[in-house]
Amino acid sequence: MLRDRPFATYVLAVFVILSLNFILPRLMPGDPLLAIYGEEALLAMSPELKEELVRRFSLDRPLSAQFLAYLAALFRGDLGHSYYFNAPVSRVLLGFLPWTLLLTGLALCLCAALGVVLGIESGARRGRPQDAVLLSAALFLGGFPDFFAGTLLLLFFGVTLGVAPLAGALTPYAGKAGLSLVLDVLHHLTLPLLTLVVVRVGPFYLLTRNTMVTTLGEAFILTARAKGCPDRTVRYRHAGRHSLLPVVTAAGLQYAHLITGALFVEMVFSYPGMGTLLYRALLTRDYPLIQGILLTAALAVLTVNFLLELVYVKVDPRVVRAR
Amino acid sequence: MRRFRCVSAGRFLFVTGTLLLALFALAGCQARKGADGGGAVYTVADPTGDWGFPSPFAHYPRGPGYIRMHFLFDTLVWKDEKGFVPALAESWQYLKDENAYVFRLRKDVTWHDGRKFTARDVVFTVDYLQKNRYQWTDVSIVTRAEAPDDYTVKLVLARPHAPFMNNFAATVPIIPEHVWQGVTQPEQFTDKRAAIGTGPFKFVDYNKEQGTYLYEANPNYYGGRPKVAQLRFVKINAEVVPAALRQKQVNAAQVPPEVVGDLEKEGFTVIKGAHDWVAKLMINHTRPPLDNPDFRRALAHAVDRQALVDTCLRGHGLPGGAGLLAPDNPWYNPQAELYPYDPATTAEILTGLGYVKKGQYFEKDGRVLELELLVSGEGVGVPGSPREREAEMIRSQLEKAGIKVNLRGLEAKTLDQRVGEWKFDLALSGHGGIGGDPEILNRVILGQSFLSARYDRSGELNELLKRQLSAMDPGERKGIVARIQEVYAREMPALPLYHPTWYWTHDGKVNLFYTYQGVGTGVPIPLNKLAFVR
Amino acid sequence: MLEIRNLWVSYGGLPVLRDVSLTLARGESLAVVGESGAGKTTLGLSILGLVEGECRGEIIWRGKNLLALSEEELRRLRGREIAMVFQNVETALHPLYAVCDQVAEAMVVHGLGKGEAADRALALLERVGLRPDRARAYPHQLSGGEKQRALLALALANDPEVLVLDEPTASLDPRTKGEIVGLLLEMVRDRITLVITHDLAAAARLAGQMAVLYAGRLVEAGPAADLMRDPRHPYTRGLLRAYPHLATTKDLQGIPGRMEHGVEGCPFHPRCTQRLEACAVRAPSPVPAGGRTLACHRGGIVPLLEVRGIAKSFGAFRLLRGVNLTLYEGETLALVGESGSGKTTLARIVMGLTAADEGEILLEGQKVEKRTPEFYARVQMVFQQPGESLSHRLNVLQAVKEPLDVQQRGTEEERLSVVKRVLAEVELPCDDGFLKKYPHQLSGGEVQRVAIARALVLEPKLLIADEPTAALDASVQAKVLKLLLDLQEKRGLAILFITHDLAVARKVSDRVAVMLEGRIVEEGPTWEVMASPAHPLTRSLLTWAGPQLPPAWARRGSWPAHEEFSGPGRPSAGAVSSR
Amino acid sequence: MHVDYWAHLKQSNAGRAGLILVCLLVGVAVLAPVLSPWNPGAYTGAIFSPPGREHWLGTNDVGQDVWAQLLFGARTSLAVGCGAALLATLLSALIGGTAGLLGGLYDRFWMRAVDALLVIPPVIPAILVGAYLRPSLAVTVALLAAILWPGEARVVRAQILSLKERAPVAAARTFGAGWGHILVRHLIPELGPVLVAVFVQGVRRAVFLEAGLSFLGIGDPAVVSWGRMMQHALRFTYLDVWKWWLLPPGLALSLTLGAFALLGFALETVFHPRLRR
Repeated sequence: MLRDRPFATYVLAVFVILSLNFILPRLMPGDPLLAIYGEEALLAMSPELKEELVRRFSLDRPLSAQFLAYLAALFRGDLGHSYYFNAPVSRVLLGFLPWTLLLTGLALCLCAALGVVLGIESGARRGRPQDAVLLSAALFLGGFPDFFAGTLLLLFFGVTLGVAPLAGALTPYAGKAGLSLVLDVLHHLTLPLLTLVVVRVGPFYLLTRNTMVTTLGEAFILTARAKGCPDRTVRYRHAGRHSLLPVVTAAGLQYAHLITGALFVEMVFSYPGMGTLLYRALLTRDYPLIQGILLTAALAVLTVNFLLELVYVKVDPRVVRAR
Repeated sequence: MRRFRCVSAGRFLFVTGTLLLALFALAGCQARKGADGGGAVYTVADPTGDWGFPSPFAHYPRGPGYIRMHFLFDTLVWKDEKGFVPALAESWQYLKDENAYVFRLRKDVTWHDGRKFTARDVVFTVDYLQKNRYQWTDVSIVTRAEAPDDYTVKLVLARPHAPFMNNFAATVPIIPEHVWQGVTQPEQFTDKRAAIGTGPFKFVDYNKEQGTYLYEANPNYYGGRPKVAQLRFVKINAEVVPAALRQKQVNAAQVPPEVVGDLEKEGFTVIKGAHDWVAKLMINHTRPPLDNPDFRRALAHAVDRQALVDTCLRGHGLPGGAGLLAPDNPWYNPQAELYPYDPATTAEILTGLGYVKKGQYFEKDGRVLELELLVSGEGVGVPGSPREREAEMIRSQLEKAGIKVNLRGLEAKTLDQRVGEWKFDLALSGHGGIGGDPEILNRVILGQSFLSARYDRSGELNELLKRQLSAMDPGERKGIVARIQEVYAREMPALPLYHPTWYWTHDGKVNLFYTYQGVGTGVPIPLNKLAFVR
Repeated sequence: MLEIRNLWVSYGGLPVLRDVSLTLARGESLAVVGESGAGKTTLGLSILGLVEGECRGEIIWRGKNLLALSEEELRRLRGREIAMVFQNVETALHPLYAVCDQVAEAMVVHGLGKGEAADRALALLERVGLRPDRARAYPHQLSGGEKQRALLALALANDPEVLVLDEPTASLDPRTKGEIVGLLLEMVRDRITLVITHDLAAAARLAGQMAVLYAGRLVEAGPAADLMRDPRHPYTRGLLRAYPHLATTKDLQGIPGRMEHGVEGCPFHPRCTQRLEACAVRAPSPVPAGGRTLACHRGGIVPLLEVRGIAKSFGAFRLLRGVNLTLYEGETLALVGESGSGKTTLARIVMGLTAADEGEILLEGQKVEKRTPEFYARVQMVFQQPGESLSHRLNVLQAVKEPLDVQQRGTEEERLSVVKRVLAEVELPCDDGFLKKYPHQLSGGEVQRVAIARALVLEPKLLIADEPTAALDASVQAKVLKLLLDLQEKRGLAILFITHDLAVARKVSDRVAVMLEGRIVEEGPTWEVMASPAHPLTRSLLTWAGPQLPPAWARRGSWPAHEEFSGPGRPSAGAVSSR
Repeated sequence: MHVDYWAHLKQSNAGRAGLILVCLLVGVAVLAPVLSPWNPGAYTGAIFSPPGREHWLGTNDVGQDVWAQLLFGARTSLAVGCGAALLATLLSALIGGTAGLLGGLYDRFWMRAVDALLVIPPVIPAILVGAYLRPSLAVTVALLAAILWPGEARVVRAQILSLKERAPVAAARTFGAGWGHILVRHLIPELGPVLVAVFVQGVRRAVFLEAGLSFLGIGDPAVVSWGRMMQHALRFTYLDVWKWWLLPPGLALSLTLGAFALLGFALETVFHPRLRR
C-alpha cells in the first residue's frame, strides 16, 4: 500500500513498470517473426516478405530507439500495433479487458464479502463445531491450485451434469439481447467465478476470523452490548466493521494474486480474458501486445490499491490524510 | 458508504446467493434450447477459436485461418477427395510452349453483393497480389495475367512450375476488383465489404474475443445451394469437445484419438485424417559427431519408431517414413525405409567410428558419448506433437543403445530459436504440410526456417529437388520424388519419428471428407466447402 | 427498588463474588469500594447480565429476577432501564463511529426513530458539556474528560432508572474529575446509582451509601460519611489509612500481605491483625451493627483499652478528674496537652504503677483488677527518658531478654532467637558484639530502640509510649516514629502516644485526645481535629505550633485562588516559573 | 514472551493435526521406494489401466504407475515448496527488514521495486529462466523464491515498522543499543510468528507456481512432481482416467498445503495469546 505522498510514488512505480514491460519481453528468446510465421511450414517465407515484416515491426531499429518510440507513443496513448492480431493493441485489449475485469472484479468482491461474513460468524463462534468445520474447509480448499479446482468443477458440472456451459463467455450467436444476454453471460461466468472464489476466499476468511476474535475482546464491544444492541448488530456493525480494516489492506495484495490465478482459470474455461490473450501473446512473442497486457494488469492492480486506500480512509476515520 | 449497513450484510449475501443459483438454473435450460436449432445451423468447434478476420489478407497465417476464409472466396480450380475439380474456371489448359495456363471461366457467377464476376477480377487479383505480398503462398511464379475476353484468362508462368495447379490455381482466392480497388493496407482492411467473395457462404459476424464466426448460406452459389442455413465456428477446449458433441452443442470437431471408439459406438461418424503432420528428431548436422552421416544412421537405427507410436500415441499414428513422406502418402516410396530398429547395428556403426563401449555408454578418447535432447512442454500445440513423453522414451532407447542423453525442457518458442541458431544437439520438433504438394520437400530440406533440415551438402539431393519443381509431367515427377526420398533417407539430416493420426467426428448432417493433398496448399482439415453443397 | 440477594459469581469454577446482598432504593446511590480484583466490576456487570461466568442467587428488579431472564428480555432491559458507564474510557467508545451516532444508536436500538434519536443525542451531549461540533467528532479526537462525558451521555440515552458507573473518575486530572463528579451528582438525582471506584473521595461525594468489598465478599456497608469517619472493619480502616487526600495527616500506611480469593473462613483473616482461630474457620456473614452491616466475627475493630472515670488526686490537688478514653486495636491515639495536665500519670495508672482513686480500666472488654503477667504480655510501656528505663548493669541481651525470663517463656535458645528477631525489627544489629554492649556505650536513639525492643519481646497488643522521642533529635525521632508505625502496620500494635508536640501527634496518630487539667476536653479523628479544632485550647495549641512552618511557605501569603489558572487544569506557564 | 512453541503446538488440536499430516508426508516422501513396487519412470505397458491389484492407483497415458509417481512426486513438491519458501522468507526478512529499519530512500526504493515486481505475472520470469539456465531443482527453487519474496517483503516491512515503534525497542535505544543489537535481540524474535505465517503461505504459492511452470514445459521433464503429473493428466480429462490420475496429486497437494496451513494457524495462536482465550 503506497502511503507516503501517494501520487508521486505511483508515477514512479508506473515508470518502473513501463521500463520492465519493455525490457522483459525482449529478453525472451525467439523473435516475433519466427514465432508468428515460422511455425507454418506451408508459408513461403520469401526474403522480401521477411524484410518487409521486419520493417513493419520496426525490429531493425536499435533497442534504445524502440524504447523511446514506445514511450513517445505511450504518451500519445497509443499502445502500439500488435504483430499477431495485426491491429492496434488498444483495440485488441478493449475486447478482452472487460471480461477479465468482470471476472476478477466480481471474484474480489465475492471473496471479500464471503470471507468477511464467514470470518465474522466463525470468529463469533470461536471453538464451537461450526467454527472448526468452516476453518478446516477453508484451510483445505485453500490448498487447491486454480487450474485443478477449475477442471474438477468443469468436469463435474459441465461434462457429467451438463448444467454449466463448457466454454466461452456467452452462447455465440444465440441472438440474445438485454436481460437474457446478461443471464447468459452470468451463466457462463458462474463456474470460473466459483473456482476463483472457492480457492481465493481462504485468506480473507482467516484474516477476518483472527481480527474478529481479538476485536470481540475490546471494550467497545462491551459498551455495545450494554447499550442493548442485539447480538447480530454487535457482531456485524461493531465487531465486523472493525475487523474490516485489515481485510481492506490485504485486498490489494490479494487482487495481484487473483489476476495471476485468473490466467489459469481463463485457460481451463477458455474464457476470453487477458489471461488467454497473454498466453497467446507469449506464444507468438507479440511484444507490443505483451507490453500492453502487462501495463494494463499493472494499472489495474495500482488502481485497485489506490481505490482501496480511499476506501480505507472512509472506513477508518482515524486515518485522516495519507499516513 | 457513510455507514456500512452490515446489519443487513448477512441478509444481502443470502439474497445474492439465491439469486445466483436461480439464474444458474434458468439460464441452464435456456442454453439447452439454443443448441439444437434444427438442421438450419451447423456448428464447428475449435480449441483456439480466433484465426483472424476471414479476408484473404487478414486471416492469421495458419491452416484454420485459410479454412475460415475459403468458405467466402473461391479459387479458379478446387479439389475434392480425389483430385482437381472445376470451380470459378469451368476448364483449363496448359500451353506447354508459352508455359502458360488458360482458364475458361463460368458465366453465371455473382459476387455476394450481386455484382457479376468476370475475368477482369482474376487479372486484378493477380496484379494486386504481386504488389501487396500475399503471405499464404508464393505468387511470384505468375509473371503476367491477360484477359482476352470477359470469361477467359491466361496466366503466364515465369518458369515451368509443377506445383502451380495445387499451390496457386487451387489456393489463391479471387478478390472483387470493385471492392479492393485502391485498398493500400490489405491486412488492416477488415470491415464487412472485405469479406465479399463468391463462395458458398456469406460473412455475417466475426468476434475476436469469443473466437467465433458466423456465416449464412449464399442461395445463388453456382455450385449448388448449401444444405445448412448457417455455419458457426465456436471456441471449445479440446478436453471438453467430446462432451460438447454428446450434448449436441456442436456438430463437428476434431477429437482426441482415445475417445474415437466410444463416439463411434454412440452413433457419431468418425473420419480418419491423412497423415499430413510429421514429428521429427532435428539433428544438428553442422556439429561433430552429428556431421558424420554414418553417425546419423546409427542414431536412426537406435530409435524404435513403432514403439513410440504404440506407447506415446497409443497406436494412433504411423511410424515415420524415412523419406519424410508418410507411408499412406500418394508420393510415398517404400524403398526409402533403410532403418529398421536394431541397436546392434548402431553398436556396430559406432565401434566402426572408433567408439569403445565402457560400462553403459560408448566412449571415444576418454570422453563419454553424450548428447542433449531439447523438448518443449506443451509441444507445438498440435495433437500428437512430440512432448515430454516422447522425449523420455527416445532418451531411454538411446541410452539402451549406449548413448548418454540429457533431457532439457524449454518453452516452445525458445526451443525453435535455439534450433534456428544451431544451438542444440538433438531436438524434438515437427511440421505439417507433407500431405500436400511434394514442393514441401524443398522447403523442409533446403528452406531456412527452423523447421527445415537446412541440409544442402548433398549435391544429388539439391539437383533432384530443383528438377521436381519443373517436372510438369506427373509420372516423371513421381519418379524424381521417389529418388529424393531415398537420397534423403541415406543422408538423414533429420529423423522423421512418426505421423500422428488425427480424427474428426461429426453427427452426419454433412458428410465431411479429407481433401486430396489437403485444402489449398495442404491444410489437413476436412472442412472442404464442397461437402456443404453436395 | 433493586435488590441483590446472596449473589455468587464464579469464572470457570473460581468464585469471584461470594454471597453478596445489597438493596438500593430509588434516588439512593451506593459506592462500592475495594482494591482492584475484589470483584467490583463483576458486581456491576452481573446486574446487566453481561458476566461470562456462572451466577447464583437473585437480582430482583421490578419483581423480576434478572439472572433468570432470557437473553432477549435482558437485552431489552440493557440501556433502557439499566445502563452502565465503563471503566477504560480510552477504548470504551467505538473508534470508527462519531460520538453522536453512537449515542443515537443507543436510542435507535430501543425503538426510537433515527432522526429524533440524532437530535436527542446532540441535546444530551450538550447537556453533559459536549458542544455539537465536539459531539460530531470521532473518539480519537476527544480528550479523556470529553470521552467520559460521552460515555455518560451514552448511558443516559434512554434515561435509565439504574445507573452503574465503573471508575467514573479514574485516570482523570483533578480539574476534569471535579467537573465530572459535579456532572454526575446532577445526573444521578432520583435514579438508583451504583458507583464502583477505588477513589474514596469521589465515592464519598457521589454516594450516600458505601459498601466495602474484599475478595468477593461484602465486609462493611453503611452510610458513606460514617464509614469514612469511623471505619469499623479493619480492612476499611486499612483502605482509609492508605488513601491520601489533602486533609490526610498521618503517614500513609498499607495493609500487610496480598488479597487472595478462595481463602477459608473470613477472606481478610490472613491480613487481619486482630484475627482469632474462628476467623480462619467460618466466613462471617454481614450482620447489622449500629446503623451499618459488618462481616466480622469480632464485630469490627475491637476496643482494646477502655479507661472509665479515672480520677486521681495528690492531697488537695485533683490531678485527674474523671478521664474517659477508648483505644481501639491497631490504632494510635495521641494524648496531647501541656505538661502537668496528667498525661503521664494516666499512663502510669493504666500500667498499674500508680493506683487510681476512682474509675476502672478495661482490657479487651474485661475489667483489670490485678496486673497479671497476661496483662503485661499484652500491654507494655516505653518511658520518656530512654537512659533511665534500662538498668546500667544489664547488657543489651540481658535487658531485652528480661521480660522473657520473668515470664519464663521458652528455652534459652528460643529466648535468644526472639531477642535477635526483635532487635532486627527495631533495626539494631543482633551480632554478639552488640548484644554484649551496655547502655552507656549506646547512643540515645539506640537506647530508646533497645527499650522499644524490650517492650515488644512479649509481642504486646498495646504499647504505651510516653514522649518516646521527646529527648531524641529530629532525625533519630523520625526513624523511631516510622519504626513504631511500621510495627503498627505489620503487627496491628495499638499505641497510646503521649506527647505535647502537636506536629509529631499529627504524623503518628489516627485519633487525638486533648487533656486540660486532668480532663479530656476534645477527642476525634486527627484530620478533623487538626482541620477544624473545636476547643480553644486545641486552637491555641495549633497556633503555637504554627510559626515553626518553613519560612518560604510563610512569606507566600494565601494560596492563589482556583480560578486564576487558565486552561483546563494546567496552571498558566507564567504562574509556575515565578515561584 | 518466550513460549515453548513445541509444547504448545502439540497441545492445540489444529497443531496436532498439522504435525501428523506433515510427518506422514515426509515419511511417504522418504520411504517412497519401499512403499511402491514400481519405479515411477518405468513403462509398464498397461496404458490407462484403472486402479487394480497390480497398480493401486492405475497407470497413466504411457503406462507409468500413478501410485509410484505420487510417492516420488511428494519428494519434489515438498523439496521445491519448502526450499523456495525458505529462501523467499529469508530474502523478504533481509530486504523487508532492512527497508523497514533504515527507512528513507533505501526503503522507498525497495518498496517501489516490490510494487513493480508484484505486478509482473510470474509467467515471464519463468520463461526467461527456463530459456537461459539449465533447469535443475536448484534453479527452480531460486526462480520460485525470486517470484515469492516481493509479496512477503511487504508483510515483513509492515511488521518491522510497527515493532520499531513499540516500547521495548525504544527502551533498548535509550540504553544506547545500536540497530544491530535491536535487530537480533528484539526484532527478529518478535518477527518469529510473521515469518512462520509468511513461510507457510510461501510453501503454498511455491507449489502452485511449480505446477504452473510445468504447464509451460519448463524444468527438467525427467523429474516427477505433483504439478507435472497434473499437467499431463489435464490433457486427458475427456477420458475417465482423470479420476485416478488427476485427483490423487491434486488432493495430495491440497492435503500438504492444508497441513502447512494448520501448522501456521496453530502457531499463530501461540503468538497472539488473545486468539487463544
